Amino acid sequence: MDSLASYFSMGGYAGYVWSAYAITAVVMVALALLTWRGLKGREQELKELQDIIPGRRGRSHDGVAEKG
Amino acid sequence: MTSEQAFSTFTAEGLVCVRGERVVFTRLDLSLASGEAMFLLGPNGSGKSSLLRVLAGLLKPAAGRLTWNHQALAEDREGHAARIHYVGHHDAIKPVLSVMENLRFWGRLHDPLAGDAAVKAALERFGLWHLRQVPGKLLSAGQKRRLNLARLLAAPASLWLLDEPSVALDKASVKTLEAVIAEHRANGGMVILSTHADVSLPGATELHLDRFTPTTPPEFWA
Amino acid sequence: MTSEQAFSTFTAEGLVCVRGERVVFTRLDLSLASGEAMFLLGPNGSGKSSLLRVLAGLLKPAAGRLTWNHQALAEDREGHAARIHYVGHHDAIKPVLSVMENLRFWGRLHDPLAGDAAVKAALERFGLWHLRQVPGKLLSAGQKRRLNLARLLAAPASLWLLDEPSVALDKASVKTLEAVIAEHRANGGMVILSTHADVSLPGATELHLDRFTPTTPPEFWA
Amino acid sequence: MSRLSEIIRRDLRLALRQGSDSVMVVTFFVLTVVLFPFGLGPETNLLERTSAGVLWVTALLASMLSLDRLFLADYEDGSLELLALTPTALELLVIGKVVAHWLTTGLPLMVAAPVLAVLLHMHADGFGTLLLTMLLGTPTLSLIGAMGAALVLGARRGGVLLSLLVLPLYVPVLILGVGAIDAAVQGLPADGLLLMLGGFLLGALPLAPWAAAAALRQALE
Amino acid sequence: MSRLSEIIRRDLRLALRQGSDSVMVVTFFVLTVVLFPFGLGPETNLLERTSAGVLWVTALLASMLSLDRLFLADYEDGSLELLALTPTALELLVIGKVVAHWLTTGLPLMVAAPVLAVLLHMHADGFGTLLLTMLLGTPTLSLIGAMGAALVLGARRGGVLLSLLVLPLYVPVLILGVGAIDAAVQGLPADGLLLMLGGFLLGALPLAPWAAAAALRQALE
Amino acid sequence: MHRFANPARFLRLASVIQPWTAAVTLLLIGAGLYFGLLVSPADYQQGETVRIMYVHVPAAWVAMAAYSCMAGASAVGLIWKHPLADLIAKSASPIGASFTFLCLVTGSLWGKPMWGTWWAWDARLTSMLILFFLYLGHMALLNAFDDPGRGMKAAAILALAGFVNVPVIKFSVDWWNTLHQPASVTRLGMPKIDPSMLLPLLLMGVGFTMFFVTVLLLRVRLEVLAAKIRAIRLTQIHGMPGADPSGEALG
Ligand code: HEM
Ligand SMILES: Nc1ncnc2c1ncn2[C@@H]1O[C@H](COP(=O)(O)OP(=O)(O)OP(=O)(O)O)[C@@H](O)[C@H]1O
Ligand SMILES: Nc1ncnc2c1ncn2[C@@H]1O[C@H](COP(=O)(O)OP(=O)(O)OP(=O)(O)O)[C@@H](O)[C@H]1O
Ligand SMILES: [Mg+2]
Ligand SMILES: [Mg+2]
Repeated sequence: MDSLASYFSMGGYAGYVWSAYAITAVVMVALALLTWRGLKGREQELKELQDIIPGRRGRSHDGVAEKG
Repeated sequence: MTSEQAFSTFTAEGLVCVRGERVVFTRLDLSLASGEAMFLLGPNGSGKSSLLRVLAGLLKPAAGRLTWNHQALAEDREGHAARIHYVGHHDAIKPVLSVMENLRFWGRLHDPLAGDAAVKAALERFGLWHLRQVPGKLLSAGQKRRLNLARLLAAPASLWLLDEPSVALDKASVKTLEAVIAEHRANGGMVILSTHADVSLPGATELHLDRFTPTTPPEFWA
Repeated sequence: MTSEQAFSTFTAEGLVCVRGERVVFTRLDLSLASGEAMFLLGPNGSGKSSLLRVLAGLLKPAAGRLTWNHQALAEDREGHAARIHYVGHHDAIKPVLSVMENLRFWGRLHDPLAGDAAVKAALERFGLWHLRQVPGKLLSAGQKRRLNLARLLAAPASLWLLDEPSVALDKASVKTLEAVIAEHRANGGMVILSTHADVSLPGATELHLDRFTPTTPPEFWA
Repeated sequence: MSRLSEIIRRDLRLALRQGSDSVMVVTFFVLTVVLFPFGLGPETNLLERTSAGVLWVTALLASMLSLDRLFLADYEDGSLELLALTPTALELLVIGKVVAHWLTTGLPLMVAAPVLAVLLHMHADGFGTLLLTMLLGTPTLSLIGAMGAALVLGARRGGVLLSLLVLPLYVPVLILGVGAIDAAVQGLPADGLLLMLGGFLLGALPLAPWAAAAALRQALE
Repeated sequence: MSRLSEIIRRDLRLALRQGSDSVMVVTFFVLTVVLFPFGLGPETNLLERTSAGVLWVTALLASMLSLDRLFLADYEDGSLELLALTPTALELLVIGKVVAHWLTTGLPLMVAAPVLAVLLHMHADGFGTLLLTMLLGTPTLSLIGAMGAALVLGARRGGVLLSLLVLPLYVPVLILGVGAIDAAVQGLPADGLLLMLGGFLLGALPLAPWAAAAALRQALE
Repeated sequence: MHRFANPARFLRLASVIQPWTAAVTLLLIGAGLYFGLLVSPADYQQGETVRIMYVHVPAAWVAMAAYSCMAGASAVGLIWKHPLADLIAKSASPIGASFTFLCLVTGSLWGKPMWGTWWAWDARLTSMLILFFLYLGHMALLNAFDDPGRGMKAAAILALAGFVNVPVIKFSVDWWNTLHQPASVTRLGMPKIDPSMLLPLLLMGVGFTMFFVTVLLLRVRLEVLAAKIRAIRLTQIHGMPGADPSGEALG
């Protein structure tokens, strides 16, 4: 127990060490999550768009390619 | 000042122009030889100005190529610039410089060796000589346009690209412009000109931009 | 939106205009009544734009007076402003505002009670409705001019002062403009219009500005 | 009145969309104040003693820098002549533009000032007075500035002329503002100085729009 | 080459005739530095210790403020497209405009700096170094600034964006400049810092015109 | 006209390799944390604070690697006009900015106990701060134009011009003697660092890089989809009679 506490105290530098790790974790997780959610949002949007326009589903790829 | 020029040709093949992620015209071909002139026609927004900018090398076409005497222009931007004069919608006149200073600057920049004689002749031709000391900001709309057109004569160039040059000009000045273009062509120059007004260039071909608009409506935002 | 208007007259007597220490025109008289139209003609620099600015109240004449229904306008600048629409060489279009926002602002400013219906009708009339979301900077030259002209319909005014309104317009738009002016006149409006191009206004009188130029040369800096 | 609000709304919209100079001005204010510790070194004592001065000098400059475009953009694209041709007193339009200018420069400066004051280690007693001086002083800056901007429209050497015209008129605001804050920090009464600042504002309120409108009419001739 | 000199002469003439922003900038510089004693109070000690910082921060801001119009005026009136269509490398034209910009901002700042240093009671040992840092630093500011100004042409919120792009790149110049002067005043060697300033200039010399020209070509599309 | 040349192939490829990169990322970072926090000893000089190194240094590496990737993609986009390259450059900058931020913050957190100050105007620190602002400027420039293509090109030029900063960051500690640690891992010849510290450092380094790759792939997919959506909106507005121009796509 004592050793665990001394481990977490990081030789008196707990504030520095743990906050460095915490900030890193928060930023990386947030980055991954936001990107993932953005991707899902776009996929949803694209599906809705293609559903509105019947017959475009097949064409949308070349539609993009020819557009320039 | 334009001297006799060797016979040359200018062609564009399969030009495609995209502006603001929108295709303005597609698969446009044109070709012009020494002494020839071409009108660009079409309703507002059909891409006349855009085509002139492509031909001047200001705007990169999304596809297609330009050639001069059968040599591709793609990379030789400066060589092409030496051959052309471009007159756009803006007059590029500095309000605090005098008429003479304005014109002399553009003349020298185009051709550092050009003397003041050409500048003087150009001003006289467009009826601006007596205004030479007047600062740009005191000019009327037509006078500004004439000053912009005087650049054509202040330094020689083979190909003139004119975007609605007759705008704001009175009838006499339109006549002058027509005469100047005729002389240029007689000396072996080429002219491509967009207009909504009646400018008479004997034997000029016509290019209707609206024919190259992709999909149906003539304006893209439709 | 222009409703039937009471019969009115607009006159100018003995106008003298001085610009940049030079007399542009002297002793100029004109008069106009409801339903009438007038062309201002003359070579570049003869003072058409200057006269229109005088008539709009932007430029104080060095001498002479303006009257509306025989009442002098000298001091009633705001009352006069409510009666007129002025279309100058500049398009007054903010590049970052959309077409709709641009026009709506000018409509509301001229007539705070005017609803969006008038703005919409004006845009439709000039073929800009489908462009209403587009920011001003992406418009072509003719589209900008049409937006500027749409102000005429976005809020009513009796007297239209138009400085070369057909510049940059394609032929179809010039026709629209002519029709709009004809309707305005039929409703009892007046139009004064400077131009170098051919605009057809049946029964319009002509005023040749070069006739009022003092001393000999048509341009003053001689 | 509704015309006034139209103008204010348009100018605000323009400022937001194109991040006109007025938005830049706040950035400028913040960046300058942030740069100062770099330039002066981070000594608390030095920063504290210079804080009121740095804040007010920077606010002054920030406000001045946004001026030369206040009417210029409208003048160059033809909007100004149309504004002059609306059926309202030009003075009202000037007031509209001044209000918009203050909302996009003065107000954000006021909001940013306390934060920056913390950064400069200003003494806590000065904060209230800092805000008060800003509230009374920044509208005066906008008003005087509008007059200057209108006067130099169309004049040669607009920019230089503008600062020469405007800065001397700004100096009293600067001195009163800094004086009031310093007094407050030292525990002295600042009411007199604040009253004078208010008086300045009241004086500028009718005078500046009138002068600016007259100058604009000249510029349009 | 003669084209280069044509451009420089035209830009100088324009600056002189219309008192473009660049001339205003020097006024701004002088006035700001003059305002500081008002803001800080006339205590010699305080002024002396802040002098290098105040001078360099102000020079930086002065240089930055003149930037957003560097290409803008030419862009808006159509001159820029004609410049791009002259039979010369656009890079050369950019260099011409940078030289003109430096002559109308950097050079006057250099001339004004010693005078203002006296006003701020700078220690006499710092004067030589002050001039040297200005000589090495201000051209870098003009070069980096031209790159930023070209990049934001036609952008929304150009002004704010410009300061966001340019100020961080200015910071090393500021730090090195102030550092060198402070070192000189304290009798320490400043060569290393001056060398770094020079290195910065040498780096910016080829890079900035290239980037600016590329950006201008994009802007004209 | 190879704009959006074969986005379909890219999308397929990306969705195939993505699960693998994600798994490898988790594995490496997990192992790195285990060795870094539990196994490796404290430094005899720096004590426990040396553990900050296992996030600080990988973050710095990824920050610089992301910038190099962005600059490379920008060059390809400018010269060969390859559309995917533009999108890669666009996707890299938010990730790079995040890691630069992490490097700055963890560096400060390390600097306070070690140097007694959060910040100093040392060459490496300054150049790293500039890298952060370059990322911010890149992102701001990308979105500052009405025409997305314009923003892409302007940002590409900035990315290329700013690339000089990367070698400055890397070698600043060698060129000037500064507060900051000189290179001990990434130098020519053998690393002069104890293997018990080197192992977690390398694990975390590769792990962070794989994380970068994973997120980059996700973002590029996102951008491809966004471009598709824009294209469909545009055709909707001007290609299909009767479609109501909602105007959203015109932004
Ligand atoms: C905000 C402050 C700091 C910044 C911006 C910063 C930046 C960097 C960068 C960019 C690197 C990567 C260099 C490379 O790969 O060659 C790095 C590595 C490193 N940093 Fe920092 N650092 C900071 C503070 C610190 C502190 C306070 C320490 C320790 C006392 C430290 C120790 C290290 C070490 C040991 C390396 C690894 C060097 C190597 O093996 O190559 N840093 N830092
Ligand atoms: N702002 C000004 N200050 C001083 N003089 C001016 C100003 N604007 C124009 N002028 C001069 O006044 C005269 C008349 O100009 P005005 O613009 O009225 O001519 P215009 O008939 O409209 O010509 P255009 O057909 O070219 O438009 C010209 O000689 C011009 O040089
Ligand atoms: N800078 C720009 N960015 C994006 N789109 C543009 C830009 N300028 C013009 N456009 C669009 O490109 C199309 C063609 O414009 P262009 O100016 O070439 O037309 P034009 O034929 O010259 O018309 P006009 O007769 O009105 O001058 C128009 O639909 C316009 O809205
Ligand atoms: Mg056009
Ligand atoms: Mg006119």
